[in-house]
Amino acid sequence: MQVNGEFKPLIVAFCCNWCSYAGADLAGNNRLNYPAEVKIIRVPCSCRVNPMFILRAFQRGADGVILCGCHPGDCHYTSGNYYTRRRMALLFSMLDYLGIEKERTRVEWVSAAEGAKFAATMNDFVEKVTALGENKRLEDLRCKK
Amino acid sequence: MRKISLDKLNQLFAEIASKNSLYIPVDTAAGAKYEKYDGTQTMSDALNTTRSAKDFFFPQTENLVDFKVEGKNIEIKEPVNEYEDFVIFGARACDVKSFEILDRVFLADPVDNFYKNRREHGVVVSMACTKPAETCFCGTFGIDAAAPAGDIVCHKTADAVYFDAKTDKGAKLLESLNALTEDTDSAAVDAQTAQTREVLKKLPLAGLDASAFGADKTMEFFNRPEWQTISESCLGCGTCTFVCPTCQCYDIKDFNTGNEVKRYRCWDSCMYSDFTKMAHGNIRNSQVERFRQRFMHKLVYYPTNNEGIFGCVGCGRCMAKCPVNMNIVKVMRKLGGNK
Amino acid sequence: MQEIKREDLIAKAAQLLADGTVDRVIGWKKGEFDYDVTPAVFTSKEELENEFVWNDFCGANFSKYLRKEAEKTESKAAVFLKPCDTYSFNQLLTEHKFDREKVYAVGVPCNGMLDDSKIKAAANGISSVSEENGKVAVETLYDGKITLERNEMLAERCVNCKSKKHVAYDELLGEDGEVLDSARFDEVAKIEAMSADERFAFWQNELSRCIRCNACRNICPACTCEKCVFDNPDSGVENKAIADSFEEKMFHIIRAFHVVGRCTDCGECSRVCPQNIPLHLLNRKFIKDINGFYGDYQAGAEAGSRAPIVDFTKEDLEPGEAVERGGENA
Amino acid sequence: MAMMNDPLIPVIGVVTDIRIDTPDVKTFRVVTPDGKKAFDHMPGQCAMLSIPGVGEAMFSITSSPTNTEFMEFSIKKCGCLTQWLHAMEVGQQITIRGPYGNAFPVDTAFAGKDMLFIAGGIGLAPLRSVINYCRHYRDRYGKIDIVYGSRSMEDLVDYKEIIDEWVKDDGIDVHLTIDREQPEWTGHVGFVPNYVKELGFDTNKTAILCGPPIMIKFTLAGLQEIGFDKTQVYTTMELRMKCGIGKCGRCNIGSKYVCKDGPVFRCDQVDELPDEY
Amino acid sequence: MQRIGVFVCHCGTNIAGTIDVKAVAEALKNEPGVVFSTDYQYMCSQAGQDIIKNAIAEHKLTGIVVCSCSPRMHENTFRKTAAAAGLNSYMVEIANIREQCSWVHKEMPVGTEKAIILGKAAVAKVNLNAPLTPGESPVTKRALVIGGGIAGIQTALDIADAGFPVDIVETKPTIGGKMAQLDKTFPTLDCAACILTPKMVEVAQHENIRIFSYSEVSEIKGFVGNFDVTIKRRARYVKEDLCTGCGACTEKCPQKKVPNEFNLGMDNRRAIYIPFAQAVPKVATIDADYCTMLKTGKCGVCSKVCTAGAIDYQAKDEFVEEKYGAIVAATGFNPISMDKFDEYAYSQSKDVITSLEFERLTNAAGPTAGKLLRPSDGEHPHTIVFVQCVGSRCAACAEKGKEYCSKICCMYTAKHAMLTRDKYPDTDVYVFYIDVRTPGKAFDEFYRRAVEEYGVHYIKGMVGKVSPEGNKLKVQASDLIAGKQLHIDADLVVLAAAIEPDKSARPLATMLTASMDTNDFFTEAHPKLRPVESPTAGVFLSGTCQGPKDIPETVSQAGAAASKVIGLLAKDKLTGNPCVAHSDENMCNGCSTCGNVCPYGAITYEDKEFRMPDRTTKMRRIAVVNEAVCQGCGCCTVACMSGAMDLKGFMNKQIMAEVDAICK
Repeated sequence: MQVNGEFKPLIVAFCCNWCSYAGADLAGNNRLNYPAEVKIIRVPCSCRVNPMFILRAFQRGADGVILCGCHPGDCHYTSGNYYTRRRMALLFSMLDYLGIEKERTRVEWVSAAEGAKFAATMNDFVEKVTALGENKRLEDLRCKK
Repeated sequence: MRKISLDKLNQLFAEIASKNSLYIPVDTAAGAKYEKYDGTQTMSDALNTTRSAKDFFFPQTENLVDFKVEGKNIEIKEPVNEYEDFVIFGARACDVKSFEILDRVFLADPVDNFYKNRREHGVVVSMACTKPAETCFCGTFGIDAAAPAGDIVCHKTADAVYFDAKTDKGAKLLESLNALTEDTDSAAVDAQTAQTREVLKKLPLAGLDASAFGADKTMEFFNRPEWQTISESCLGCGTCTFVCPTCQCYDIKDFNTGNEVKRYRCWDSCMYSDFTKMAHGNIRNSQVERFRQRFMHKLVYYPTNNEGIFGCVGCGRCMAKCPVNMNIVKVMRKLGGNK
Repeated sequence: MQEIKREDLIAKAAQLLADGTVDRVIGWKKGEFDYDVTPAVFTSKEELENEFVWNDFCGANFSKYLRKEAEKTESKAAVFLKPCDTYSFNQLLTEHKFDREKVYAVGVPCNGMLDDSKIKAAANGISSVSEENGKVAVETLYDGKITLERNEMLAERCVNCKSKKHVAYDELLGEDGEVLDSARFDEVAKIEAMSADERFAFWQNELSRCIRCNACRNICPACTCEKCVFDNPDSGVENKAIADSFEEKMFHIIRAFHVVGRCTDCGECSRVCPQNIPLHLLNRKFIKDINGFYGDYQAGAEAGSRAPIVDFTKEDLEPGEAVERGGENA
Repeated sequence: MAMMNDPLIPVIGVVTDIRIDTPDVKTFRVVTPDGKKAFDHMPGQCAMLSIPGVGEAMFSITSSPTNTEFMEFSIKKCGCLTQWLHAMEVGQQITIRGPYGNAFPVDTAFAGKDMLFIAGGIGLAPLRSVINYCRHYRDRYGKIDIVYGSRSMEDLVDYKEIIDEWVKDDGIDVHLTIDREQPEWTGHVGFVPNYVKELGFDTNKTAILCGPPIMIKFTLAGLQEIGFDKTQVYTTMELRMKCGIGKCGRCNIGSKYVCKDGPVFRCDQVDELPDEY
Repeated sequence: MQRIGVFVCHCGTNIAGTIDVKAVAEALKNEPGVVFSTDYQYMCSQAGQDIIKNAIAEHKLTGIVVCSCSPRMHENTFRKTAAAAGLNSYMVEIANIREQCSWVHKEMPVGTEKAIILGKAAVAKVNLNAPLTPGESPVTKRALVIGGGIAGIQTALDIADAGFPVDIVETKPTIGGKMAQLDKTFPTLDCAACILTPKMVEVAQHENIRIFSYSEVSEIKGFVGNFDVTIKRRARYVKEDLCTGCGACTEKCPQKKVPNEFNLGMDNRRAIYIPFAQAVPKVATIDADYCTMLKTGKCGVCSKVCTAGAIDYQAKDEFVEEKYGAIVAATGFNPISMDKFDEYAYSQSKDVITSLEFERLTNAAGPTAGKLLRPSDGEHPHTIVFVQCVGSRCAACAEKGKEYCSKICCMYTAKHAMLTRDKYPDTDVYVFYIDVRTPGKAFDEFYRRAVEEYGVHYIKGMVGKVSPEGNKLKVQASDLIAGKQLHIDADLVVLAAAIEPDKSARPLATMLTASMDTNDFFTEAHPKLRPVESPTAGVFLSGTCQGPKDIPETVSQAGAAASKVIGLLAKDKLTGNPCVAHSDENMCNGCSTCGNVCPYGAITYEDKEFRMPDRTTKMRRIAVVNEAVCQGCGCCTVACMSGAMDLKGFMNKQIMAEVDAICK
């Protein structure tokens, strides 16, 4: 999205309820800033994130999609994030294979105690996506404003 | 009749393209396809394009209308379509015939204006066939591949292309190209036509006979037990319908972009399991019923409603593209007594 | 040239019908042209003798027919399986897609199948195709007889045949072969080696041809859903036509993702695509990645095996690393 | 620049009144935003209603053409769109296009005839238009009999209009029935096909039949039993209509297109169609 | 179509300070389904909740969106509010506009815009919400306490006193934990054993408590109210029910050279042993690693001297399976290893010891019978240097030590220094510290006494190096206040080693599916409001497994955990989480992929007969979810390619609606 001639990326962050969403809350508790372009969607576990959601976000105008889950081994559901890790490794590799910028997707493990990491991750991700510019390769022209 | 030497053909394309959008068949890795002429392409010699030419008038998807919904209110935003004049160059006899078949559907009352507008803005320049393929059987439906219909009919020989305008629209276009073409007699064309007709007679499917089918034979064919066995191999994909020049089933769907609702029309296939699924159930639940519908439509229902004209033009695309090689020829052989 | 002769297959089928082992046989039926072969069900010796065909064009995978037949009655159906077909067979068993008791599987050795589109590209107006001294002889309407190299006319999946070994059967005709060390990932590696822009351009060009006819899906042995998400208005991702180039990507990415770890690389998707989109290169990318990331895995090699996508280790690589590695894994 | 003005492009309708008929049937009154009737129609014709983003569906127009102020649609909740329609409130805009299909031959074949209307459940919706048309032009028709049945008293559509108006009209006999006994019900109990046979009408009537397929099947058989000929019986098949203009490829039964040749068929015509309905 | 009410909370200025709440309420008014929208100071207050309740009644709302703080904070509050007004609790969605908006963004326009979008996403979701009813499951009225230290003991006693049976699983042969090893306790200086052992005895005698000592938990299945736990009882080769604890065997055992872990290896014990005199259960244990009989088959002395016939060389590990309604983790702590702190010469000199070793050296039951003697030569040390924060607060050297403060070291070092000076006034005591932290009742007074009354030399600064030279330890340190380097010849150096969670905690956390922080301390459900509960339902935290704490804190947390357990066990039935997976049988193709990924084994398959549209029937294999076992992670929903499997409350469509709303 262009705001006053400046590109502001739209970032969808899927956060697992137990670690990363809490980590994001902690970033808030600690008043750690990160860009407002990041919008969080709460999911019970990172393994709830269907590749279709990620593509859907790009279709609807997202410029970057990030999944945050508990650190491997810490999954509230024991093993959900392990599956996430495999699924996303394969999916992201495929997107890269299709020539879609790999910087637009990311998986990051953020615990409930890592408010600072959450904020830092988001700052970094937004910065990287901003540098890439608008998502052109997975856009749906019908959804353009 | 006008002619142009083959080496000047691209000049002619450039001339047409300077005023109208010009589409010519171009060779690609996936077979020939129509491309908008941009001065770089050369015309394909392939017999036919992989996809049919129906897209020009009945595209796979088209936006019908947009709605803006706000609270309880709806705003209708009709698309303001600027239809540009365009020229299709090199359509074969079968595809040109398919336009007539589609016309009888879309231009029948109530007229489909999307189709009508495109039809009015398009000039069809057809190309006579010289080397029909083994899968061709247009003759079965009374189509002469050597002498197609069209606004302008072309014949391509070893060194020249001959033009014969058949309609006012065609004449107007041909006249605008007078500077590039020269007047000629029809001798070369006649010779080619005669030669092609000889080839057509020898095609493997030349003897395929459709006379067993036709108008008012619904009850004769509908309950034939053979439908069960021949439909057995059908996978229920839509390949045949999508490459078919005369299939015109469509669906109307809404797409909510988040800001507005786009209502679009897209191709649908009577081979799909949920094609006839509506709120109150599905009337064609099994593949055999759907399979029967497609072929009955082409061979019986359409002729019934259209003075005996068949809904198939024998282009052979379905023969080439069916994943399991099931096609209308096999149906006609099985049910129509063709051996 | 196939080692086993048509007569041998007919004899086997007739015997199975005669001794009551089965009451129908799934096989190939001849059509209008030599290359025109359709899967069909045969129930008598006469039918077999009149219409059964076994030649270089019997590429079709019988998975869909096998499932349909196995559901029909309590009696058994026989099916002929080429080595590659047996992988699909096992994979279907893994997913409980048919009752093994209802199928009698006859393994047939295969020397590779020809791609009729390659022959059509080389010969105009084909009146017959036959085998002559290991070459493909084509009689044409316009250019007389043309002789083509068999190797050059082989279907892509047969050029890169992964196995001549049958991994499942009740009975095997002829000699069994070996799992081959094929170069099937070379093409994937070639694409991986391109720049991101080139890759995008490549796939944009390929996928933009898609007409969403569903041939790839409907032939795919792994596509076994009761209702595909793309057909289901309630799924939220229903996608009937390519109304935007996004949708073709969505469809093919998700379709490939849904068969991750289940795709046996049978190549049917590419074979049936009316637009010649190399869809197998999507599936093979996933297979190559699985092999590189998690160790070699061949879907269907063993019935009941657990695919890497539904498994994990605590030391798996991170998605970020996976992307960085890209094509580097062997 | 051309506005398309295509038959597939709807106009806006405003829902000005919603009546709850039964637990799963509501009747919606629809006018254009400037308060007029969206278009004229004849009894038996249908209109395509839609909520953008949800979908389109075909409904028979319940109100009589003689009502020049508005149209009414009695709609049973059964799918996604109807669920949305049922959730509407007054003032909601929808889209509407039509009219589609042929109509009952009210001015030709029906003229001067004794009429027998037989409906089951929501099947009354298409007939209400004809019934009220006949009531409006009462002198053009002979005696009118209406047999209407439903699962229960609560499931009788338009019960109020039936009781307050139809029953009181001269020359109209209304025969109501419900499937199962109910304490507060004093009328007939039993299924429509049996009731029709019990009532045993004169065979000089023209019958119009509308309801669930199973009811139509048995009632038609019943009518034939008491001496009716299929040429005297009409029915409507609007459930088969999809695009409304006979082009999308779904509505055909053999070579007949319900959108164009129907939805109203005489039962002997139906016999000529292949068994695909 | 829903009728949605939107309630935007100001949270005082927490939200309203950065977000134009009125604008948010106004903007959301026009969203599909929204029929009412308002804002209020504190939505979670009684008055705020009343606004919601009234609006539900007045506007016949079918769903509500509260734009407020994190759902982790008040989702439950508002669910209860909705329920009180007759609305299904799961028709409530929270837009987190505080933690994830107003607190992280500074500018009003930016925050407001984002808050509106978050609100729209919540509205989009509620539009697709369906009322959910939690399933019910019975509660097994028995608790399991893992760890038998003071935390576990206190929790077990409190639960048992309330009338519920409790099992304690302790890996050591005796309960008592670290506290049993301590000498005196700060700041009151009462003797640890004197206050602990009566509790241990009480545990042993309590009719509601069973002790599984020398045991560990090997498997945990199930869920809150219905855990199935397998306990491995390691073979101790002594029959617990026969052993009288007379100790004859431990005196006669010929294998005398076994390092005594109770005294941290500073002396030896026998191969058959009772850890200490007051051990509970007071039962001998044979250390299989050292027992000659078990290793070579030759000896059998203990068996001969045991008049009770309790020795059983044939004993094997046993597995006990038991059902529990609640599980309390009380796995405790250990001092970290000093391996990485070689600058203090811990590995080079026996006279460099940890504080816990110092505890044993001063304890009457310790290796020196309570006399403070140097481990190297048994001489009385005259100069003792205490080094604080060894491995604690190690932000710069995270790989060596811990970032956190171990909390107890300041106080026990003060205690050690004070007691040394009290008993041995001729000893010079130096304490090197970074800060002295004494925030507890009577803590600072205690520390001041050490400095002022007992003349302990407190020096702000760190010890750089300790080098053994002859029988002295050369201590190089800096005095930050005086700004000079110090060189002290010490006889004994005591390191206040950081504490870390016991190594058994991590595998336990995995079995419990309880989350941990990066330091392996268990994470609490909420750091402030639910400090004794794990986020995993039915799992509670007691003592230092949750974070460093001293004895009084541990005991109070232990009691708190017990009261939570009692609250749980007092219920006859539990209402489950209704946000569970559900398979649409019409879509399911029975491929078994979902079952492969389910961490709880909640998915089974069955053959079911379906009516086909053409009136035939067909048997099809379909997945069935056990809703009581499903925990709602949603892993199966992604594994399912046909989209048959969906997660209630987080349906595919709902999440996509949120995506759409955000990307709009």
